[in-house]
Amino acid sequence: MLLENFWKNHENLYYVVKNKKVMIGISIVVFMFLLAVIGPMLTSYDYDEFVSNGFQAPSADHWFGTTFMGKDVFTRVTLGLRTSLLVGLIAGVISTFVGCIIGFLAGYYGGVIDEILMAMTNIFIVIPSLALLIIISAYLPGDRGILIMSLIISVTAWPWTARAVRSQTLAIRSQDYVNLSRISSISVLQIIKEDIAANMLSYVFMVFILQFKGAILAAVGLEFLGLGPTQGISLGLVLQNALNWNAIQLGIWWWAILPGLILTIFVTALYFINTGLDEVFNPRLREM
Amino acid sequence: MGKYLSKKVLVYLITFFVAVTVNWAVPRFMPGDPISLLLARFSGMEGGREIIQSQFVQTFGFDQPLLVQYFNFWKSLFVGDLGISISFFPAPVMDIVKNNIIYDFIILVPAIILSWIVGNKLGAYSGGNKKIDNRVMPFFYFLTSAPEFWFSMVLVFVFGVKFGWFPVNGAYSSTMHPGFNFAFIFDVLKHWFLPFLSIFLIQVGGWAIGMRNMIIYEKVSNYSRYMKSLGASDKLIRSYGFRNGVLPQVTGLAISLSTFVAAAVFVERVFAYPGLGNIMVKAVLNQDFFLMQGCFLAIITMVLVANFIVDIIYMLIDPRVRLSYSEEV
Amino acid sequence: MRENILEVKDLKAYYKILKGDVKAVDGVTFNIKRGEILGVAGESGCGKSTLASTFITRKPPLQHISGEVNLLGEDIMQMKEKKFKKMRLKDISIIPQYALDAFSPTKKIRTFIADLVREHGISPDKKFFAKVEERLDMVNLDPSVLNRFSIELSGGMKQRVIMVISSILDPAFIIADEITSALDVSSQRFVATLLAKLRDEEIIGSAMFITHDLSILYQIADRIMVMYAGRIAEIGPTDEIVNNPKHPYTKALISSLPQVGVQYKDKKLSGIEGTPPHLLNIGDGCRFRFRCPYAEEVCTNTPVREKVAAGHYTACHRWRELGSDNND
Amino acid sequence: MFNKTKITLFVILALVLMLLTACGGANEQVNNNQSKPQEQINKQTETKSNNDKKSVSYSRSETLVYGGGLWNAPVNWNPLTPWQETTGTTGLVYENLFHYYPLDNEYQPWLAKSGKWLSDKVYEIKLRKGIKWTDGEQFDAEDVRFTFELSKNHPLHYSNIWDWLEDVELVDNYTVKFTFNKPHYQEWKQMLYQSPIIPEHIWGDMSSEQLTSVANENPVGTGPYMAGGTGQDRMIWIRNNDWWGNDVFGQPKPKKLVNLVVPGNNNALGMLMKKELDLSNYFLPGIPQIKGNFGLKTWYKGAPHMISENTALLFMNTTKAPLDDAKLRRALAFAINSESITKKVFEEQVRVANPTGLFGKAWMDYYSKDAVNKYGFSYDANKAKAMLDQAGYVDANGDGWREKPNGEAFEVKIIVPNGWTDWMESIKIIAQNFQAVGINAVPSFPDYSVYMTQIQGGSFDMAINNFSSSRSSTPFSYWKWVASDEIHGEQVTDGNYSRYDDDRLFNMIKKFNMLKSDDPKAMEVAANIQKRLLEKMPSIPVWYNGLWAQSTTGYWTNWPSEDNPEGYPCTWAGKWQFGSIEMLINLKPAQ
Repeated sequence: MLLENFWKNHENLYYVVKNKKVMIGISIVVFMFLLAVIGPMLTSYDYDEFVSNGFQAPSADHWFGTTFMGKDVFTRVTLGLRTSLLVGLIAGVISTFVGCIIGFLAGYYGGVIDEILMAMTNIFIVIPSLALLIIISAYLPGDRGILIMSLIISVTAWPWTARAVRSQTLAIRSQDYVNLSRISSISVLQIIKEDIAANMLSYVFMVFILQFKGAILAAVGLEFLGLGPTQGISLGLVLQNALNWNAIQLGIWWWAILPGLILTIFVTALYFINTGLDEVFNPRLREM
Repeated sequence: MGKYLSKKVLVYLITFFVAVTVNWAVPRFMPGDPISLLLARFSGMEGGREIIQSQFVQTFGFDQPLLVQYFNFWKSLFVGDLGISISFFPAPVMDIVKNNIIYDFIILVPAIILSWIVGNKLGAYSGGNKKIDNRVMPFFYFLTSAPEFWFSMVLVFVFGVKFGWFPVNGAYSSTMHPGFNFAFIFDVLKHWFLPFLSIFLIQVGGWAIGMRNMIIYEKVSNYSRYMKSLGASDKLIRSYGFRNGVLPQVTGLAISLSTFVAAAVFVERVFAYPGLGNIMVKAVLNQDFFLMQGCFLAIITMVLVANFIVDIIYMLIDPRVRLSYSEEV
Repeated sequence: MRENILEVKDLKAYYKILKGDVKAVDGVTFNIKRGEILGVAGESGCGKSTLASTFITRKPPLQHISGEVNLLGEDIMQMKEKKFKKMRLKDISIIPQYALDAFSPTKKIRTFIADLVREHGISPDKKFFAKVEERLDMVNLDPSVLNRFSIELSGGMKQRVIMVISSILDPAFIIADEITSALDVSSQRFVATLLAKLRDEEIIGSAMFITHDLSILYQIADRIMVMYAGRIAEIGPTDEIVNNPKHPYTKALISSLPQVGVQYKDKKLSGIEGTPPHLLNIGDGCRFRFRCPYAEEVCTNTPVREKVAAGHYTACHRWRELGSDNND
Repeated sequence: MFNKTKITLFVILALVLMLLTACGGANEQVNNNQSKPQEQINKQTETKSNNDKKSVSYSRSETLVYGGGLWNAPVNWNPLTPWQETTGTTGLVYENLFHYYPLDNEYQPWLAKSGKWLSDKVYEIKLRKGIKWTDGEQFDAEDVRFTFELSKNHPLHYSNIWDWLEDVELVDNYTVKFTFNKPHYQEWKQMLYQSPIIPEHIWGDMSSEQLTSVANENPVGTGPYMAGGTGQDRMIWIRNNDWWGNDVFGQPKPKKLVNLVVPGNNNALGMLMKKELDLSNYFLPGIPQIKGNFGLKTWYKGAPHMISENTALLFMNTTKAPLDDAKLRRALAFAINSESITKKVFEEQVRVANPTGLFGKAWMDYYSKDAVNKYGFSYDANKAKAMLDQAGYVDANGDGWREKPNGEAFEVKIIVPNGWTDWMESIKIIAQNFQAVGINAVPSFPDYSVYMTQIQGGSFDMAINNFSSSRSSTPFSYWKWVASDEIHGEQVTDGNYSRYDDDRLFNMIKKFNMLKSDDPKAMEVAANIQKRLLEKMPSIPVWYNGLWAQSTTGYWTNWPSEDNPEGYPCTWAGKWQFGSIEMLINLKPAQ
C-alpha cells in the first residue's frame, strides 16, 4: 500500500523503473562511470609506465593487454575514459543550454531576431566545426586542459541544436494553443516554459544526449588528430597511438579496437536511456 | 515567397562574408609565420635561407599591412584567384582545391544522399513496427555512436588486414593509370568502397534514429487516430506520417553537411584517401593561410548552397513554416 | 428492417496498464434506434469518450473485456479489423473531439479527402467533389477550403469540415464526441443543430452525441444516457431525464446547470462535491456512493438497473424512497 | 518529392557522375603533366624510340613502387628550390657533378669525369662527353658555368658562394675552372654533389622571380628518369631509355617509378605487408618483431637494422637561466639513459649517439678520442647527481626538486611536435631520467607550428631536433648546424637552437671550413671543436636516427644491404646522389 502510494506520487519514476531500455542504459552508463573512476585504481601501473614487454594479449595481469611498448592498456583506457567523460559532460551541458535558448528565442519571435540569431547560427554551422576546432586549439597558447577542450568544443557544438530546436519551436508555435496563449498576453518566458518547452522536453533531452555524444566524439576526434589535451591521456590519444604504432597491421586488436568499443558502447547506452525516457515522458509512446 | 527567398539569400551572403572574414583573420592570429615553417628543413649554404625568406615574404605580400592584404584577398577572390599555396608552392590554391574536392565528392555525395534515404526508410520501417524496432534499434544506436575514425579502423582491421578483401590505401592502385576503362573504374570503386561504407553506415544509424522517433510521434498523433477511425489503411497513415516526420530530417540534412566534412577528414586520414579534408588539416598545421582559405571557401560555399536548397525544399513541403512566414512578413 | 442500429450488451472495456485495470467502461447496456440521436452525458472521465473509442479505435491499452456491440446485427467486438475497416465511415463514423489537430498539417483538405475515400474504393472524381462542395455549402463553408491547409482554418471551420468529412459516405451510425466543447456558445448551437439537420436529411442514420453539457442534449437528443464512473446511471427519453430524473447523480447534474425549459424553482442548486473515483482496480458497489448525499449501507452492493417508466431506467438502490423532487 | 525510384535514379546518376569526374580529374592530371615530356621527347631526334605511349601499360613487375619522401601531392620540380622540389627531381632528372657514396666515403664522378685542385685556389672539373638533355640539346661546360653564375646575377639559396668564389671560366667545352678568393674547401666538397646542373637554354632568360617560383612541371634534365605524370597521391617517373649512364653504370631496371604519398607509417606498413610497396622509407614501429613474418628486408639483419642517417640532439636554451650554466648542461648529459630510448622506443632500430654526435666514415675520420676521454659522457645517474650537487643545484626546500644555486625553484619543459610519437615517447623517458636526478622536467607536445615558433623564437627550454644533422661528406655540415653563428636575429633558423654564443667555437668551425680535408691541421681543429662542444655542451647528442628503409621482395630483389652494400636504399629528397641510382641499377626483378 505504501509502495502503491509512492508510485502514485512519482508516476514517471515508476515507468522509468519499469522501462527496460532505460534500465539497461543506466546500468551500462553507471558501470562505465565506475570504470572511469575506480578502474585506474584497480591496476598498480601508471598509464605511461613501461610495465612489461609489448604485444601482450589480454591476460590476468594485463586485462586489456599491453601496448606496443609494453604499457598497460587497461590503465590507459580507464584513465582516458575519465577524461573523455568529463569533457563530454561539461561541453554537452554548455552547448545544449546555449543551443536551446537561442533556438527557442529565434523560433518564437521569428522576424528580425530570428534572422539575426539564425545568421549567427548559420555562420557557426557553415564554418566546418572540425576546422574551426583545429584552428582554435592550434591557436590557443600553452597547454590544453580538460576545461579548455570542453569550451572549445561547445563553441562549435551549439548551433545545430539551435537550428533543430528552432524548427521544432516554429512548428509547435504555429499550433493554435500557442497562438491562443499569445493572444491572451501571457509572458513570453511562460509561453516558452509551459507551451513550447513542455512540449519539447523529451526533444531537448534527446538534444542533450546527442550533445553529450557529440562532445565526446568531437573530443576524441581532436585527440585523434593530435589536438587533444596536451598532458595526460584520453581515449582519442590511446587510439591515435594505436594507429600510429601500427596496432592494426600488427594485429594488436586489444589496443586499437577495445578503447573505441568501450566508448561506442557507452554512447549507445546514452541512446538507450534517451529513447526509454522518451517513452516515459510521452504516455502515448508508452501505450503503443 | 519571393520575399522569403530574397531574405534568405541576404542572410547567406552576410554569412558568407562574415565566415570568410573569420577564416581570413583567424589564421593570421596564429603564432609563428608560415615562411620559416616552410624553410624549417632548408639546409644548404650559410645565409642562403635569409635570401630565400625575404623573397618569399614579398611573393606572398606578407610585407604589406594586414588591411591591404585583406582587400587584395577580396579583390582576387572575385576573379576566382585564391592565391598561391605556401606548403604546395608554387601550385595555385584553386588547382589544389579542384584536384582534391573531386575525391570528397565521390565519397561524400553518395554517402550523404544514400545514408539519408536508406536511414529514413529504415527508421520509418522500424518506427512502424515495435518488434522490429526493439531488434534493430540497438544496432542503429551502435552505428551512430561509433567514432568515425575508430569505425574506419575496424573496417581496415577486418576487411583490409584479416580478410584482405579490400585495399585500404589511396584512391587507386599504384600501377593503375587513370583512364576511362573498366579496369581503372573497378579499381577506383574497390578503393572507394570502404571509406564510403564507413561514412555511410555511421550516418545511416543517425538518420534511422531520427526518423524512427519522428514516425513514432506521428503515429500517435491525433490525425493518425482520426484517419484510422475513418478506415484509412496503415500504409496511407504511414505515408502521411513519413511526410511530416521527414521535415526535421530535411533540416538535419543541411546541418549535417559540415559534419560530413569532419567525417571525411578522419576517413581520409585512416584510409590514406586523397581529399580536401586531409589538405585542410595539413594547411592548418603548416599555417598555409591561402590553402586554408581555399578549403574553407570551397566548403562554406558548398554548405551555404546546400542550405539554401534545403530552405527552398523545406518551404515547399512545410506549409506551417511558409505560413508563419507570411504572418511575419 | 431492424429497429436497432446499435445494440450494446453488458460491455466491459478496461485500460490495461502496468498498474492494473482502469475500468473505464464497466457493464454498459443500451440500444440506439434507427434515426435516433442518443445523447450521452457525464463528467469528464466518466467513460463516455472511452465508450466511443471502444467502438472505433479498439487499440491497446484499451481492451475489450466482455459484452457485445452489435452494429447492424454484427458484433464488431469480435470482428476482424480487416472486415471492420470496410464498415468504417460507411456504417460507423466518428466526429472526434480533437478537431483542432485532426488533420495532417502538410496535406490540403482536398488531398486528405481524396486519399481517404480512395481507401474505400471510391474514386474522388469531379462528381464526388461536387457532392463534397454541396455538403460544405450546407455547413456554410466556401468550397475553397478544399485547397487550404488545416492551419489556415479557424477552430469552428475545422469542426465543420470534419463533420462533413466524417459523414461524407452517409454513415448509418455516427459518434459525435465532445464536438462542441472547444467552441464558443453560438457555434456550439450551430454545430449541434447541424448534427440534427444531417440526421433529418438522412445523411447520417443515427448518432451518439457525447457531451458534458446537458443543455445541448436537451435540444437535439431523442434519448439521454447519463454515465458515471464507467457505468450507466440513468437512461431514458430526454423529457423524462430532464423533468423526472431518478438517480441522485442525474438530479445533481440537472440542477447543477441553468435548467433549460424546466420551470425554475427558487431553491439551492445542489452542486456536486468531490470528483469521480479513480477507476483503477475499482471494486463493487455503487460508484457514486462516495459523493452521494443519500448513500447508505446498501450502496456498497453494485446496483442493478431498474425500470422507472417505459424506456426509462436507473441504477440506484434508493430511487423509490428518494422519489423525484422535480415534479409537484 | 520522396518518390523512391526517382531518388534512387538520381543517386545512381550522381554516383556515376562523381566517378567520371574523378577519372576525368585524375586523367587530366596525368595527361597534362605527361604530354609535355612527350612533346620534348618528340623534339628529340626522331630516330629515338620512345616508351611514353606504352607507359600506361607498364606491368607491376616493371614498376617500382616506393614511399617515404613525398608528403604532399607533387607540385614542384624546381631544382633551385630544393626544399620544395618533388623528391627525385634532383638525382633522377637533374644530375650533379659528382655522387657521394657515404658508406665507403667515396666520390663517384657523375656528370664530371674528374675534378681536382690545380692549386689552393683553383679547382678544375672535366666533364663527360656526349651527354644530352632529354630535349635533345647537348650538355656541356656552358651549363655548368651557367648554373653557378646564375646565383651571381639572381638571389638564390647558394648565391653566397660568390663571397668566396671569384670566377668560373671555361677551358674548353668540357673543362671548367673555378677560381676562389678564399676557398671554403668543406662547403665546396658538398657543393660538388649537392648542386644540380640545370640547362642554360631553358633557364637562361628567366627573371629572379620566375627562377624560384616556376613549378617546372616538365623538368628537362640529363638523368635516368623523366616526369611521367602525377596524381593527388603519387609522382610517376618514366625511365629515360637514352640515358647517357646506361653504358657507364648500366641501366636502371624499373621502367616506371611510382612514388606514393603515404600519409602515415601505419598505412605504409599495411602496404608493405601486402607487397603494395616495394620500398618504404618510413620509420615503422614493430619492424624488428615482424620483418621476418612478412619477408621484409632492412639493411642489417639484426639490430640496429637501419643505417644511421642523422643525429638527434637535445637542444638547451642557453639564453634561459639556469640552462645558461654549462655545468648543469653537462650534468644533464650524464642523466640521460639513451639506451632505454633506443631499446624501448625504437626497439634498437637506432644507435645510441656517441658524445661527439659524429657518425659515418667521413665524420668519424675526425673523431677525437682524447676529446671524448676528457669531456665525454655516458649514462650515470649518480655521477649526474654528484655533478649537480657540486654545481650547487640542491633540493634545499625538500620538495623533491633541485633548485638553482640561488635557491630559486625551476622547471624545464622538453618539447617535441605533437604526433611525432617516437620522439614523444623519447622525451617522456628523458623527462623521467631528469626527474630521477631531481630535475623538475616535464615533456610537452605543442603542435608542429608552435614547436617551430618556440625553437625559432627562443621561448622554449629544451627541444629535440635533427633537421640538418644529416650524413654528409664532411663534419663541417654538422658543426655548422649544431653551432651555427647565425643566432642574433629575432629568429634562429639555421640550427644552434640553444643560441650558444661562442666566437671561439664559431671561428674554429670557420677555420675548419677553410682547410682541405687532408690538411693535418684539420684533425687538430676538429679535435678542438669536439672538445669545446663537449666542454660547453650546448646540446646533447642522444641517438642517431636511422635511414628508415624496409623493402619487400615480391617484385624486386637484390636490395642493398650489409651483405650487398651496393647503393643506398633512400628516396628522400637530396639523397639520391648517395647511391639510390646505383640501387635502381642493381635491382633484379623477382622471378
